[in-house]
Amino acid sequence: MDTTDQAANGRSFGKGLGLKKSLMTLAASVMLATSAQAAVPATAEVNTTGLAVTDDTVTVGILHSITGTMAISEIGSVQAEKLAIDQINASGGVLGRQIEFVQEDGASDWPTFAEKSRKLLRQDNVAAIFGAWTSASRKAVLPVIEQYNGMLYYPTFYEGLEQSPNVVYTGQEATQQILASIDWAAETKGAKSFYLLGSDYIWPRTSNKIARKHIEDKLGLKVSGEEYYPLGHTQFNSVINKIKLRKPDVIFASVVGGSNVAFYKQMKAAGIDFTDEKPLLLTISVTEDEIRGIGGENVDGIYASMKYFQSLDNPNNKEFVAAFKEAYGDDMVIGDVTQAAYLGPWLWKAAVEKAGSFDIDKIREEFAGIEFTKAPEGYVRIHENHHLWSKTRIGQAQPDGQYKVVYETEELMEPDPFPEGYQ
Amino acid sequence: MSAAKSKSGDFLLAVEGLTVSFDGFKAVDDLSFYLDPKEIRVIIGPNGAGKTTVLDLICGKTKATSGSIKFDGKELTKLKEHQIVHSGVGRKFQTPSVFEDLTVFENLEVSYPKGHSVMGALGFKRDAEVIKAVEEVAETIFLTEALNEPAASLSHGQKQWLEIGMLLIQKPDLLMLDEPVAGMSVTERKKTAELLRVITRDHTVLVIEHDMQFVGDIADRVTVMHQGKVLSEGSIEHVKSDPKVIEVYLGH
Amino acid sequence: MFDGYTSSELMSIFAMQGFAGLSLFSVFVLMALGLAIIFGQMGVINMAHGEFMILGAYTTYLTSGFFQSYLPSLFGGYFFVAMVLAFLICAALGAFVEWLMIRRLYHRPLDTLLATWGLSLIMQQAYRSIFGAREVGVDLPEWMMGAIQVTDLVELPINGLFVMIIALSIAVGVYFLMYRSGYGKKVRAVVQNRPMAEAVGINSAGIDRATFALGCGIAGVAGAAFTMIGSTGPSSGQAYIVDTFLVVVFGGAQSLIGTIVSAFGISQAQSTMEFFLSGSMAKVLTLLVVVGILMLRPEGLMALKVRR
Amino acid sequence: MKSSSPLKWFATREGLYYVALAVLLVVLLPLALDPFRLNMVGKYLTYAFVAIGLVMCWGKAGILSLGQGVFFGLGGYCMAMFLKLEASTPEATAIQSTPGIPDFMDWNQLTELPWFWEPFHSFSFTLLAVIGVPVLLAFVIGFAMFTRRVGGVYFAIITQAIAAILTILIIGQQGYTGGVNGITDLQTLNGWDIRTDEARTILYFVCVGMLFLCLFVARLVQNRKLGRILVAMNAQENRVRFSGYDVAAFKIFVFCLAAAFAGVGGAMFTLIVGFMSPSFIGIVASIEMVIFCALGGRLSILGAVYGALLVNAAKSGFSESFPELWPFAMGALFIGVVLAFPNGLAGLYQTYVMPLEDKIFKRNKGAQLEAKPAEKAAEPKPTAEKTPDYDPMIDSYSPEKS
Repeated sequence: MDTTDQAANGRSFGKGLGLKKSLMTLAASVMLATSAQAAVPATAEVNTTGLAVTDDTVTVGILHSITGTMAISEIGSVQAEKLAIDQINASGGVLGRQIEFVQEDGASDWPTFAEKSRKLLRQDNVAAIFGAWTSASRKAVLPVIEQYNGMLYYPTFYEGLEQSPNVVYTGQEATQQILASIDWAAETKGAKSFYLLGSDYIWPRTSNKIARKHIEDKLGLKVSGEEYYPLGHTQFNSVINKIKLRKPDVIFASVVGGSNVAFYKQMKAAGIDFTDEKPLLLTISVTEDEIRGIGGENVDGIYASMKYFQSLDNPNNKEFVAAFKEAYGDDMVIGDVTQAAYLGPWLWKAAVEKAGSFDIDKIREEFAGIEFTKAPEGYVRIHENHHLWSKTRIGQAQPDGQYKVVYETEELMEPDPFPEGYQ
Repeated sequence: MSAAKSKSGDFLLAVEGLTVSFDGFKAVDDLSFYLDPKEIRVIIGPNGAGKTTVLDLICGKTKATSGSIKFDGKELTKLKEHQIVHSGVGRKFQTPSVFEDLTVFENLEVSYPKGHSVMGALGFKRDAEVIKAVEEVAETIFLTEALNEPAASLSHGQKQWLEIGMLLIQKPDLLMLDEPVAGMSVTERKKTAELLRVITRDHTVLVIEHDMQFVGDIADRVTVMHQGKVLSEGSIEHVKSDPKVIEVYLGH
Repeated sequence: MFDGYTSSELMSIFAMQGFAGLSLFSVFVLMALGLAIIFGQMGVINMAHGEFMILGAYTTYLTSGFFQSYLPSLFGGYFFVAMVLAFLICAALGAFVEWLMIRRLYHRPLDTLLATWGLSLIMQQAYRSIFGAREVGVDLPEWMMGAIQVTDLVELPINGLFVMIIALSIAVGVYFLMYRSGYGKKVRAVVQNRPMAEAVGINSAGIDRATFALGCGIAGVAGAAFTMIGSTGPSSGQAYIVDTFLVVVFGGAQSLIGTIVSAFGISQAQSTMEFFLSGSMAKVLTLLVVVGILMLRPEGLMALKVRR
Repeated sequence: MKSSSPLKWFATREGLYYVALAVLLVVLLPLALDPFRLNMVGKYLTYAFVAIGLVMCWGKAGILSLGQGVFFGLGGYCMAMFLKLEASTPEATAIQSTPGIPDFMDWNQLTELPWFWEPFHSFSFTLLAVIGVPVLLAFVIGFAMFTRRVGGVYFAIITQAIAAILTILIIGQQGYTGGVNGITDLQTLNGWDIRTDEARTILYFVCVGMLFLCLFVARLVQNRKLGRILVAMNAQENRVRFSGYDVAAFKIFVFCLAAAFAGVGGAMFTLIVGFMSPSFIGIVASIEMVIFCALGGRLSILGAVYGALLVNAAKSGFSESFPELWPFAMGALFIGVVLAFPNGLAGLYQTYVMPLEDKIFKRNKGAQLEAKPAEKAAEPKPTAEKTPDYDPMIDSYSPEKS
């Protein structure tokens, strides 16, 4: 479908959303009342597997780290998921049932994630789990989710190499994020050589592996260096020198966490002004969230490749941002993952209503082709492999900490968690 | 016991050219002296003369910078502390160092020369032989009654004796005592002197002591140290009358 | 890896690499000095050292905020105010901590280590509650940004130079304090013979408190300096733990010179290896080498041989 | 005396403490808790293994290791490698470009199993490695350090550095180790599915069994002369040395013993939790293990078990109800246990509960009275653990006399 279409959809949805909360809830209650007599299918039909579904409620689980080192990153996702749930409830709920949620704290500790996911599935019998953030936490809950046949909606852009029948990946997998951005750098910026730099764990390593294959094999260009630093590393002078020595056209960065701050500050200090793009810095790890910690002036001019930026100029997004700030305050910034987390509940709702049942197996049948036309990022559709078709955008960081979108792919990028020729 | 040294008829302990320096300061400087079997040798000298350091060097607590320590033919400077102990050198510290929270019995038992390897200590059983040895020593050091007391509850003097006992039970050929009667009451001193005489029936003893009267009581020969060197050596009378000694130590 | 570069390019690269090593060195010195003083004086490792540094960093953050909103005209100079404040605040807290726990734990260095670890947990969570879990961005005055162009290739980061100057001046200051001042005499007296020092009328408790406070204060200044090159977050302090402790232990207790030397050795080793290997491996190798050397020479580089 | 008449021993005061713990772990908890909670208790217990080791190593011999997580992790990884190999059958991993090797290796373009993984096809080898690998590393470290008289803070810092090194290594070498995600998705042990509730319950009891095995080993060591030497070494290292003991050897031994316990704990952890990752090895994890021991009472092996249980229970309790308070509580715990009650729970128990018990015990165990003066407040549960040393009725000494 083309963009005008999207916009139209966006607007029509938008009306309901744009209204004041009170009105919305009023509207909702009315809808409920009516639907209660009429269209609400009996619980016995929609729930044959003993999930926590009553005649007027359905319970889902939210599983993120509220404490520990990851809390800072995951809090945004929690807020987005709760917002989505509120809005769904306000617009009549799912199959006429209001969504209630049980929230558990993964405490940035992977066994805790596993335990809590088991609790959610065994004790609370939740109909869906929205959660997990790091790959490690996802890997920890995965066996549990599969064992008890739950369904996890996972928001983070990640390394791919996974395709579980019990997970829906609402973030981008590596190829979606990387291929387009490298093509863009090569075509519009005429980049010939790339320097790959990342924190030392699976996501950057896998991403850079894909990047390298694409740069060398597909584009026939040069990778002039590949570097990894331990998580939390704060001294980057040496690598900065190497970069100055090798003079790459593009620094392809996937540094995360506290290292980010040190890295960009030291780059800037070393006299590298990103705005004049010699070299051009292209990151896949710095969302608006991270910029807060790094400081806008330090990343002024870098490019990021994501599927979503807060500054996206479309009606869906305007309404989403407005609602988010109304709910959580004006100083909120919304990053790629936060938006992806927001998609989770909506996609689940769509799937449930298409399947006419909360049963995991029935929903799974229907996933392929489920679409969400009022996604803040524009439009997404679920692929057979449980990842999302989505566009990839390039944004340039502004001093105010926002990204200015400078490029977006024509077509939706096909998700390809096991990319042929990239492994 | 004494079978060992009878073969090497001469000295039990031969210290030659012994030197140790801490950051240039020579605590012991080219020191040489010799001990005959069964001899009681007392080392006297002003504080800082290096007396204690000599004992430290012999028992391996401090490693010598140069020089040699031959103990009945065996070179000690290369050995580890516990090996030196096993070769028959026992050393008592200036301040009593006993295991306060063990009983007197256990203090002696721990020092009993058996089960000193890790596995030995794990397998160690308290058999009649051990008990006999412990009781004998306890007898000698006047602590038979206190056997089941924790060492902490002993008087200062008793602790000194206990530590001596812990050496005795190892049946060493050479005992080294650092100021054994320091801080003892008069009666305790007498008893200690008597204890030492008993001991020397079948041990060689090297004592550091200040109390000249006590020295007179026990010493066969006396070595006077000053600034890490031997100032004078010989019978108690000889050193007492040595002007150098009077000069630096005894005073006029 | 050097094919295709003119010798002049290589020269300048090595120049800059040397500079990188030096700035890492100055970072280590800043991190380790405070700890070394405390360790030398009391034989205890202050596990909360990193958190004291971050306290200094937050102080800087607040100060910059204050200047921006109230004294924008003077913003260029706020950093010096911040450093002074950082020192005072951290020193004050340090003195309080010493009074609260440390002084009860002399002769129990291992317990001090655990207690200060507990303290570090509390401080971290306090930061989280007060400043939020996210790292805060500290704005720097313009003049600290950018680099000095030496040749067309050789550029020296200003903030790097600045950190170096701070490190240098603190090191010199500490040296004079410890070896040229009455206070220093007393400190060393207490270190060498506590009872005797007390006997001649030195208030050893006071000396301890002052020393601990001094160490923490220096940590604070270090933290302030690091806002220019590092991140400021509740758990950022943790990142420094291992490096700092190793520098101090490697240098040998009671030897500030040793600390400096070991900081130099470790930093040079690390930055050189980082240049030829990947970052992670360089880190691992550096740590391994240090630990290895420590196993062969446990007393550290500069420890005195004394009668034990 | 334990061996001579075990039944008699169970009637002693010390015996009763062990029986009480057994009843708690084997009867009460399983009855009280659902499989989910019981599994969590099982996880806590795996930390108790480490705590027991620390009691021997730190409490008794005065060697504080801030790197116990290393040994815990090594044990755990050994077990995880075995389970992972079993899970990665060619059929199960058919989609991979190289079927038959663990998935994460495939993602990192490994085309064959690394040599050091090969032996972990064998279960018996794995069991050996679970203890052998940690002990070997402990021996190397211990030998290098203790023969050179490294101790105290130096030793603590170096062990901590080693924990840091190992973490960075494991995360960096993800092709061989699974990286930061660790080794996940472990399913069966010799064909037996370890993810079912039944399996988890069984594993819990296995864990309890192993725990008591370690408890008795530790108890044996501490009650033999070896144990006395360790304590003596802590207080009077020189005296021990000049009583003819090779102090270094004893330190190495106890350090290796602690490592062995930790290794077993790690292996049980992998089995119970179902995966292993670097986050249980690092500095923070390692130092937290010390608090388990400190809270229980650094001299009491039984206390260690309670310490590990309580701290972890509190941790998950807090993180469920008011997360932000937990770090404060934990910090306060560290400080309190050092400043206020250095002998931990065991110490408190000994000062407050013990006297009450004495009244009960007076009648039937006169021997205890004789032993009383020998006890000092410094010793937790002296009757429970020290009596054999002091009680003439028990050692073969006084009988000889009479």
